[in-house]
Amino acid sequence: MFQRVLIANRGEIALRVIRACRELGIESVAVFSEADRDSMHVKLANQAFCVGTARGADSYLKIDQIIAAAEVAGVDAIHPGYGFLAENAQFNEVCRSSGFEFIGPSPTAMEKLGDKNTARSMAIAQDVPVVPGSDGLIADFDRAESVASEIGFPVLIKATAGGGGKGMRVAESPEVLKSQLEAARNEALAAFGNGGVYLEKFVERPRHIEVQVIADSHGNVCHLFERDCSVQRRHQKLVEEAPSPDLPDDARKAICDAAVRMIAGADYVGAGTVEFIVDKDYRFYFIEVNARIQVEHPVSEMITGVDLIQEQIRVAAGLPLSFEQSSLVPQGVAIECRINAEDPTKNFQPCPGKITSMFAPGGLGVRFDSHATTGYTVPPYYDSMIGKLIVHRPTREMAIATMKRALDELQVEGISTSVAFHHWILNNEEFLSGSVDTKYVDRAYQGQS
Amino acid sequence: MFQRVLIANRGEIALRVIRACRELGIESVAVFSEADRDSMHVKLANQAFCVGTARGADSYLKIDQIIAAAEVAGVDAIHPGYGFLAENAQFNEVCRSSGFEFIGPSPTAMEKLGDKNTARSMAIAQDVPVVPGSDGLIADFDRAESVASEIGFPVLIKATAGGGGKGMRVAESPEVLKSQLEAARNEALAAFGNGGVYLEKFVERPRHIEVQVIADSHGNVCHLFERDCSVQRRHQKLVEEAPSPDLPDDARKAICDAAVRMIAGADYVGAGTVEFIVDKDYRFYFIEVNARIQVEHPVSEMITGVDLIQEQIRVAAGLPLSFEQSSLVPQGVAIECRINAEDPTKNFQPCPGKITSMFAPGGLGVRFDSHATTGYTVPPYYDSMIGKLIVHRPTREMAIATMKRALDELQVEGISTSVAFHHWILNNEEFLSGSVDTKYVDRAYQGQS
Amino acid sequence: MTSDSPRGGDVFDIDRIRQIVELMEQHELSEVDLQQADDRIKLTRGGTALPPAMLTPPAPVTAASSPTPASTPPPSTTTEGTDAPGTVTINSPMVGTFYGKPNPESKPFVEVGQAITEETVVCIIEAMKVFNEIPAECSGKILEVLVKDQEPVDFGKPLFRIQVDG
Amino acid sequence: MTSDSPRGGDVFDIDRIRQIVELMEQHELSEVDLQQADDRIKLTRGGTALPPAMLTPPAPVTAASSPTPASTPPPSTTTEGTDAPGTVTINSPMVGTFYGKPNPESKPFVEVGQAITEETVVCIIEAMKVFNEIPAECSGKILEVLVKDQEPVDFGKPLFRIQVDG
Repeated sequence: MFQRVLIANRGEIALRVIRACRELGIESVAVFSEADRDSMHVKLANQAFCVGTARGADSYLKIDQIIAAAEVAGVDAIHPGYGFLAENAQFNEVCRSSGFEFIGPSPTAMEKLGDKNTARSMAIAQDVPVVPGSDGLIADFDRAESVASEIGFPVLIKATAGGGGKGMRVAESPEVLKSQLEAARNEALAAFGNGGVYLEKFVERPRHIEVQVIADSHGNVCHLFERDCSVQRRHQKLVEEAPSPDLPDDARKAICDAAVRMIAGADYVGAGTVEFIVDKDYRFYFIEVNARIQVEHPVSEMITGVDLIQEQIRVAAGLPLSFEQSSLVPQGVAIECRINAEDPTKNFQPCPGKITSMFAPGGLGVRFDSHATTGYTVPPYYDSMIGKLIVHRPTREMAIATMKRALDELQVEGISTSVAFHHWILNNEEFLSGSVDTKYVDRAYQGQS
Repeated sequence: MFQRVLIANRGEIALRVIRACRELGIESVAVFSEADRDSMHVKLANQAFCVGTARGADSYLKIDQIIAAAEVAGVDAIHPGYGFLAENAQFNEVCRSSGFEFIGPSPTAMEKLGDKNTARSMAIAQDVPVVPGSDGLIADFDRAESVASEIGFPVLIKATAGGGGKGMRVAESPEVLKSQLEAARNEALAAFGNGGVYLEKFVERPRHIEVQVIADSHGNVCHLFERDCSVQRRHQKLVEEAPSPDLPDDARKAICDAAVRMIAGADYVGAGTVEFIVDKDYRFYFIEVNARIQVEHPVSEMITGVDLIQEQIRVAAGLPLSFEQSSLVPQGVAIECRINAEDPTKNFQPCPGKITSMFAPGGLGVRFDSHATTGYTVPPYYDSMIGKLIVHRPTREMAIATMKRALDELQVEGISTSVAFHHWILNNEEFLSGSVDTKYVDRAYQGQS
Repeated sequence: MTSDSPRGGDVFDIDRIRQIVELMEQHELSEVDLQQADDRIKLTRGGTALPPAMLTPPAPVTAASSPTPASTPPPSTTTEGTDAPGTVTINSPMVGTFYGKPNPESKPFVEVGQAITEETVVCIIEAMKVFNEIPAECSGKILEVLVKDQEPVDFGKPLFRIQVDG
Repeated sequence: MTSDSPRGGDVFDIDRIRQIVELMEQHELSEVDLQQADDRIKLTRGGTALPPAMLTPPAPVTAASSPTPASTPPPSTTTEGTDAPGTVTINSPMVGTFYGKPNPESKPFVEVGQAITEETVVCIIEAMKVFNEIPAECSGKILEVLVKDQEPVDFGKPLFRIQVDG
């Protein structure tokens, strides 16, 4: 097993990895920007190195500085967390060539799955259902027209290098196809330096259901069941839960098996998430693979009892998974609310600043993963998430009741948080009935408290 | 169901009851002393009433003031928590005669079980094994001598009204019987105004194992399995866990069944704990019943998923238990460490004062129940517990690893805490092997960190 | 709290402490914390740094029915920092319901401007069906009635502001 | 990281405290916390402290090898509060290992008392097998070498204290 691991990240995920390291008896090494000098991950790590100034591009994205810190600290491996360099195949490569294990899949697997178009072909090869569409990039408008008429309108135009909704356009009818195609191309070019786009059937009222998977280097691939992440605002997840509130057992089995096939066919070692969209008839279509740990991994941990970060580290060290698929029996219902330093009544505008007073909720069934505390200043340079409030109770009804009281209990003074939104959604009929689709929040929420 | 409940307590247990009320949609009414004006239970309750000055005798023990607050607030019921008035049959009686449901057993049941001697007779009647000894009070020395020679030395002399080790003496041999008998009588008289004592066989190296029980008014009596509370210092519990680390399944079934028989035979409604001592051959002997919720109830909640405070409120309102015995399947291992404002290196001397900075641990498997936060001043007037750190993991080994890292993570500045003791015990061979008896800490711990 | 109390002898130098306090007041410092080896001077103004027990509590003027005569602080402790000198408050000695009149029809026990003696009954507080007459316990003039009739009051709640004699 | 520690002596010196308080007031400081070994002076004014992001960071003197010339604050920001005027520190522009000498046998690049120009190479920082020569980027005199040979340094770590010319 590793003796020492460097965590190339900040905030709650850096803390999360430090916790896993401590429980495994591994020393943790933090890196930080000048803006994070007093941050909790710096306090709790065994060692910490400043790698640059505040802006992410000047610190957490500085591959040379992070590798230099790894060398000076003499670590065995590097955990990238999520965001920043987590899906950067070049960083992955540099870590390994510098003699550090990268806690994640190989650069090749990362690259292949990272390209939506390649990933789609892999899915088809593994008999994993995909949204009908252009198998490959759209060369020109003629090709777009023929594909669109073949699969039928409305069609979705997506950037092959895309993510987070950028370079994505819906063409409702043939009339707007050309204009939307060009819009998507330009946006993709600007955002990713790659204007390649493809077409697919636009699924109406889709739900976002993803499957947590983890694979070791001994050929074991296990899933930790699904997460429903349909509560999104502009493609940003706000609430996640496991299991899905509305998925028949046969559909659950089919989607989890499909995810395992996808990963088993990708020569993949580590934790990953296979994302699907699911229509009202529970037909599911592969969307993409996230070749990293995700923000919402705790809900899967809660219902299975498996520590996903510890398992990531184990498999990266060449050990087999500590469990077998058959030993996993999901228990109860887990829900996560992302607590962001944002004002939901002001269009979720970020509001960094000093937390003058904070009380973390406790009690039965409550888990609060956060690096924030009284006196902590939320810097303006990074994403606005200051914590994840997770509950785990025997039933969904109980879980919702526990989440409501934990949100009431959470006191954060000095900045605004997204708590008001969470109260709204937890009292929302659509949410309670489990029928929220990924566009619902954008349709229904206008800053109500 | 109740609309509004008054909580006649303070600190973490007041918070615990408020949490249960919120999840049940019940309004909570707090009472507080002038020393607790800024306390968290006052902030989180729907209403709060100051009932007196700092000393417990002038506030939390003022029955008339608490009842007056209940009348002014118009509550339906009163939850006594633990300590203070929780086992005061007179308060119980006054609550009911004033028209408020008392959340706990009837005054009669409380009184009968509260008297060790009566409780012992009830145990014998229910075929629950008791420590061999004088069935009844010891009138004089001659009676003591005959009983002692009959059951054999060493013998334990206990006050019938006793508790917390007061009025308790061991006589190793006939020579010291007289002196120890008088010492016990005098101590009991001073402490409880009742010099009645009885004799029993002194069990060497006993382990303290207790069974959580709860009964409704529909004749249902269920147990939530056992807790091992053998880690004690001078009869004060410091660490509790469920299930017991060393108890064969047949012994577990026998002890849990005995506890249910005891409560079923006591015309009892509410939560209670039946305490036993267990010898090295897993023979168990009834000690006493605590007719209230206990500090360590969370470990039983963690392994069963049952919210004990919510169930207390349900059964007090006349509703049946929300579960059946057969539906309870214990999951994993839970451990609780009591975090006290005490300095273990200075003989656990209490150290109240201002918490200048505090960080509450989080992450997978961690529950922290505490009313303390940055800026909170621990008053010198009450017990020194500032929080309960509870972990729940699939195995005992994992639970211990998680507890260690959570203790590392818990940061309390400005006052000393018992954390150093917990690190010692969690690394202690006897503890790891599950063979700690109730005297072990007194024998082995001299303030090591 | 023991950690707040200096141990070294010359740390108790009143002159120095007075000078520091003057500095704090004059410059609105909220806290001064000086330590050297075991010596430490920590002074805090306002805020919550003082343990509640050390704050001047809104304490009851002793009343016949006071639940805690033993623990009742001297009347001087009811002087409020913001008040003009010579004014005190009469605080509730118990939890209950405040009645300003003996019965709905009659006029109040006392009214603003009225002179009172220590024996003057200023109100009734009803608790557990018992109507407790609350004597002023100080002599002077009623400046203000601080609660409404039939308002619930808790322990230490200020009821009247009094201009004391002399 | 904080380098403003009292020059030993009696931390209870009222004149010094007054000076500090006046400094705090005229400079709108919210808190001063000075400590050295067991000695400590901590003064707080009003409510909240400034967010770290707004505090002047220990920033690198621009060096050719600086990873962040764009975001490098002006040299003045490396002046340290309690230093005599005209002194600055040369801070590490990168994470790596500090070498005071070109090789183990030879003598140090610079020594205390030595005059330097902006081009003077003051040390080497080795990172990822690359030996980066660090120029002074300011002219003056070496007052102090702040790190030991072959000591690991991170970004912004003060390496030398310099008495600047003029």
